[in-house]
Amino acid sequence: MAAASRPHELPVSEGSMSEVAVISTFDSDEECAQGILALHDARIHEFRAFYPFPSEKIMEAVDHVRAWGRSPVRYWQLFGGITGVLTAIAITFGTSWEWNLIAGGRPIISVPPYIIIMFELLILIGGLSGLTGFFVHNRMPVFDPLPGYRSRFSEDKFGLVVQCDEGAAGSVESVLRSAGAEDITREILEAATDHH
Amino acid sequence: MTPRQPASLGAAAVRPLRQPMQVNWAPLNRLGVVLFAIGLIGFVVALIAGRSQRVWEIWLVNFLFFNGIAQGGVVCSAAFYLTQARWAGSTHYRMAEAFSLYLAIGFVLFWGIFVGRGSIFPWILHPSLKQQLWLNVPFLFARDGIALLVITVASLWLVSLSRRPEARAWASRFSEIDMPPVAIRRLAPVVAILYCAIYSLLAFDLIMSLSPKWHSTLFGWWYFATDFWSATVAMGLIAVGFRRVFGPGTSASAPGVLHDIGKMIFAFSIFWIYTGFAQYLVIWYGDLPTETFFIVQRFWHHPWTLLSWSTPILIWVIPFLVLLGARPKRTPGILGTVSLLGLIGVWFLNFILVVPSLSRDRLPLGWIELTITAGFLGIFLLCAIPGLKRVAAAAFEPVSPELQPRME
Amino acid sequence: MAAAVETNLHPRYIDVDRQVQRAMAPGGLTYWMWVLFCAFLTALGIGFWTNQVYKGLGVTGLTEPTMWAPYITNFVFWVGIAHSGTLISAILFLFRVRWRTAIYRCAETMTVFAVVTAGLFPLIHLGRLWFFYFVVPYPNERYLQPDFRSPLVWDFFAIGTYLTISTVFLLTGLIPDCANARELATGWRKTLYSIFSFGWQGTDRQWRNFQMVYLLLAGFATPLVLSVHSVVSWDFAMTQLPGWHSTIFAPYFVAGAIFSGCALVLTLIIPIRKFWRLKEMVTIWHLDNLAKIVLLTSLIISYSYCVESFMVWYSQDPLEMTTFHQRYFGPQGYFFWIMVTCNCVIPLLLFSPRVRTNTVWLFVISIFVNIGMWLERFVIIAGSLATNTMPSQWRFYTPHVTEVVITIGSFGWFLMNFSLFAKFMPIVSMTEMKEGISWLRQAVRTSYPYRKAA
Amino acid sequence: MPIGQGHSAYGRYARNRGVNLWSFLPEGARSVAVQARTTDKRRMLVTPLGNSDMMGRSIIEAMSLEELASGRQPEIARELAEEMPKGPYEMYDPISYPGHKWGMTIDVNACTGCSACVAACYAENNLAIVGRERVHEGHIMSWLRIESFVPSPNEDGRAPNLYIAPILCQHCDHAPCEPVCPVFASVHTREGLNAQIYNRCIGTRFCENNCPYKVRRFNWFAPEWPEPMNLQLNPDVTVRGAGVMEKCTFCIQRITAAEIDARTEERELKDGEVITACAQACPTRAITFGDLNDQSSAMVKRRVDNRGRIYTMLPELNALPQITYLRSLYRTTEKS
Repeated sequence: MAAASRPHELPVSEGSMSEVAVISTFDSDEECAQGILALHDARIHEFRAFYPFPSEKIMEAVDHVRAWGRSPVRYWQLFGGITGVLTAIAITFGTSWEWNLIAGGRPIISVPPYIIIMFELLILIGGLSGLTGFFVHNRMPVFDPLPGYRSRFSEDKFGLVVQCDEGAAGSVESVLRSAGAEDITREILEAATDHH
Repeated sequence: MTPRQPASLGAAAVRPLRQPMQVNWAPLNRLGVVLFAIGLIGFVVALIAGRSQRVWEIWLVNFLFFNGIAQGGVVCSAAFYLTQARWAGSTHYRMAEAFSLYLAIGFVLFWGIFVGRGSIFPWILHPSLKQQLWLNVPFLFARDGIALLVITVASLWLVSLSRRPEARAWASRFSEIDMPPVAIRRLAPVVAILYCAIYSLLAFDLIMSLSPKWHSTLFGWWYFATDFWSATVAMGLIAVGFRRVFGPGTSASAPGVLHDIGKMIFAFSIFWIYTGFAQYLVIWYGDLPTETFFIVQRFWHHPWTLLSWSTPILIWVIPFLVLLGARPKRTPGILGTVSLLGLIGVWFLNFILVVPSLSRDRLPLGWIELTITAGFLGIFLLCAIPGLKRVAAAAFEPVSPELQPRME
Repeated sequence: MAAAVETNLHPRYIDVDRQVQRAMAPGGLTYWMWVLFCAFLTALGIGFWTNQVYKGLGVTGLTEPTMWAPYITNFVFWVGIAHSGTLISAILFLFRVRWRTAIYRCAETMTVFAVVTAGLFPLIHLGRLWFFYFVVPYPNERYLQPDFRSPLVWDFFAIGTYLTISTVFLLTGLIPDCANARELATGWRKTLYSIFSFGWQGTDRQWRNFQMVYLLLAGFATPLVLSVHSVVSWDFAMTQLPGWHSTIFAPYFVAGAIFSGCALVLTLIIPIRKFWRLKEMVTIWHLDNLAKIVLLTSLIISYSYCVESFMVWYSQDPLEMTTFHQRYFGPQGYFFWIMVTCNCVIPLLLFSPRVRTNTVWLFVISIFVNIGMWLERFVIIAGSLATNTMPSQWRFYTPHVTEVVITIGSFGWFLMNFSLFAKFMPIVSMTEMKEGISWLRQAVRTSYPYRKAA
Repeated sequence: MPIGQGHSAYGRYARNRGVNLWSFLPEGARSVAVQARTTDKRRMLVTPLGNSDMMGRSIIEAMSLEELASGRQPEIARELAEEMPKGPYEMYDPISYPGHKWGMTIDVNACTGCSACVAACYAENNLAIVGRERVHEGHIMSWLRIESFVPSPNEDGRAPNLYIAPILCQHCDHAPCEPVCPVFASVHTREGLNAQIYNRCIGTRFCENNCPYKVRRFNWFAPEWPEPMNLQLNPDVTVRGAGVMEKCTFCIQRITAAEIDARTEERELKDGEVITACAQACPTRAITFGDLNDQSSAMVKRRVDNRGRIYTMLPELNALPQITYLRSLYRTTEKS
């Protein structure tokens, strides 16, 4: 097709035609990564990759293509950890002050033992907060499967799904096919779904 | 996709600025000689002035400090072999072994302690009836001398094996199941085990016995962990130094290598504070006078407070806070500063462990201490130059294309 | 073995699924008999516990100075078991060690259920179980707060945190695997895996966040492992009791924990890989590496025994000297020598590569290690308490039937939970195995030529 | 062989308990020849005490009159002093007790081992009586015990025949039992008492593990007082349930009662107004109880007057006991 030779002019997600998902299946992560780079070269950004294991090749390609930076989950964990330490300081120092009980001649505020509580709450609240961040950023639990998901993408196949107008689908398909997709299908989407 | 660079080199495998043969080692050489001369003069003058206690206590401090770095480095290398670490080809082995030549000198310097024993060990002047079976001059120097000799020989042997071509070839291949050469595979665990045993022994004999009443079972472990950490910090300094000389393009100074060394510094600094805190907490809680006095004197009594508190700050607080992120670990200025402060921290630590046991109420830190320390530093630098030359050579060896994180 | 026939040096991803699925196939009669047997032991333990709560702790053999003997020994033992799981899954993950992939799920599962088991023992040993929540810090009308200086409160925080984080870590790792299993399963199992996969589909965004949270959890779990067993050891080291008060306890207990934990991983994984035919996944290379960790930690605890004894002799502290003399040569001294044999001598066999790659040897050694490590805690806890600072109050502990049954019951409880989980959840991580399976096959074939059948 | 024990009266629970050897002796006899033979009857010989060797520890100390006269310390005290570090060693700042601070002085030399204090303590504090089998199990509930140690052979001729002293909770300032309690059940009061709060106790038994003097007692079962023994319980003292740790309180009920009296009468508490049950029962007045902050109290005076003899048990542990013992005395010329 001519579109393949002039990738810069591909119209993506424009016009009022019905949206489709172009679903391509790859046999290996290598090919899938190539597909992602090919899509990037074709200035197609509205894609989603599915893969059954955390393949470094695909991740590198994704990192190269998307300006996502590092996952924001780490900030959740960081602030959770800080919250944990502050909570621990509050409860240990606070209750000691309040109750003011002498035990074994130790100071009322005995810092060395309290460090342990601080550490444990740092880990506990930090870890749970990181998990929360993970769920929030992944919008999990997911009840409606994303368009284009195939069950084999959780088993042994790698998928690249591009959402585009029906008119552009042909050119997308050719890009994917030239990258080595073994199987390409289309799925017509009823309504525009959110792209997160 | 472009061919992948070795992961440890990161994206910055740029052309080196200079080649190793272009490096001029003369200034370092000269610095070493000058420092040594200063130390020698200070040593002689102080002995003539009759300050033998101050001379020998600082001698002990420096012996422990510099031997710790050199020995810790060799053990680092052994640990790399045991874990089959190949993140910088064979370069990180050369960096860890850079100071190994000093071990031979250190063995000689150890006998200085024998010469000055009378002004160091309190149990010579006031023998304890109960402990004299262990704390007596012939037995102590015999066992420590033999132990030091054994570990020095074993370490130098390991280093010579490690510098052989087959070890270098192994290091620049990449397959996790592939084992290092068989001689190294046998010797590396021996060196590691000897290190743990012998450096615990030295910590008990040369530090703990200065306060014969005090004892802490974790002390030996903590002490050899400190020495190991000081070696990682020294590796950090080498990497940063090579970065200044050669730029980021070599396998001794690439950002990825800095990052990995930074991780080691970070991780073992946490281990250091963990073992330190484990002792502090147990002693704090146990409230037994024979244990607490050692800590109370150092942490809560003039004139030791400042020095004592500065050690955990230099060895743990600063490395932990600064090297928490990935970026500072890859920034030579930051990593270098942290490493330098860390080395100073370890020196303070040795000082604070040794000296308050001997002079309880006064802080001896004057010209005697400075000159003798300078002398030791001079010897150490002179011994380091051949090792550093090897690092420079290794840094420019071509890295095998197989050195990739994944074999296909 | 059938597995040897199927050996394929260039496996497809689906081969991994098939093998793990085979392990997850509905259990046969033997399996259910085993689970029932474990359930029976558990029920027995619960019965004796009920009796103890009803009548009072006097039904046990605990006496005046040996206030903590078997229950706290079990507690420390199970917490120790729990440590290797996080070591293998988190620490080795941070070090990018590849042999973790095939065994980390098993180790993590073991961790979670071992912590669950361990957590029971502080409750079992309480005098007034019904007031256990007094240790929990929360605002209450009784005007009570726990004392944060007490090692038992640290325990509460440490064990609570460890249970939470290790469960979270296990479940997080299970998410992509459950998605995988979801697509393979039918019926109620599909529902089960759908729930635990939280709708995971493996998109690039999901994986990116997954990698980050997994890395961070591993980073948090690593110091947590050190802290938890340190805190457990400080239950003892904080006291003034000779034989307990020792600064080396924290790292020494951590090493001991990893030692016994890795040994129990061996004990569990060797039958599993045999009966559920997972030898293609859990290869001899994995066992070899586990055995090396067992050896390393054995050397560390031998070092600790030596330093402890040396320091007692060096300090010439009369109280310590007496306690250690009793520990070695007292009426229950044989426990100590059995312990030394199991923990320090027998593991030395692992220096031989032949032993390390022989599953029978490994299995037997791992059993000895577990016996030794249980005895180690018993020797430290019961022995030191019996030979305390007041000679007039010395009394050695002898077990009564209650503790024995509850101890056996705890093994039943642990094995029952573990066996059920291992049957219904992927016991080998499918997603992570897919990544390196062909590399693994080839590498093991070339490196262990003399053990073809592995 | 202990003599003078056993009951023939005092109701159905006491009657025929134990044997008084005196009853076998002819009137006025000071010694009698006996013949021992086996009866094939088996009976458990039960003692609450374990090892009778003091192992050179500073538990019950004795000194010779010569040492006292010359102002020297006995060997064990000198050894312990030698072991103490020369410099500062206190990890914690001292805590001030501005009001009363209760303490005790026990003169070991005056103690005859008659156990009147033990009996008084049982009666005053509602201690459970557990019986021979459970004493054998190690479940004895006495808060106060008379310890007796046989001198080691190497001290032959230079020490008394037997070391005897009452041992009870030492109410340590640095009480090792207190910080290990997770629920503040073992806690120090502002009057320097090592208090045990039964309602808070959940029975972890950690306190007893860390008690160097092993004076804490655990309720292994719920104590029972069969009718009509329940009527003799002291109404001022709680009866403890199963799973609770208990120990000497320095008769806190008496302290509180005296303090309330003093407050209602708007006056200061006088020395001697509070007296513990054990001190009250002691026929030789070996035990003196009083306020350490009151320099004129009999208890403090007794320490000051006998300052050459004072010691505290196991001082190397730095638990700072508030009970000070006065060493037993012996003559070196006397051969045992």
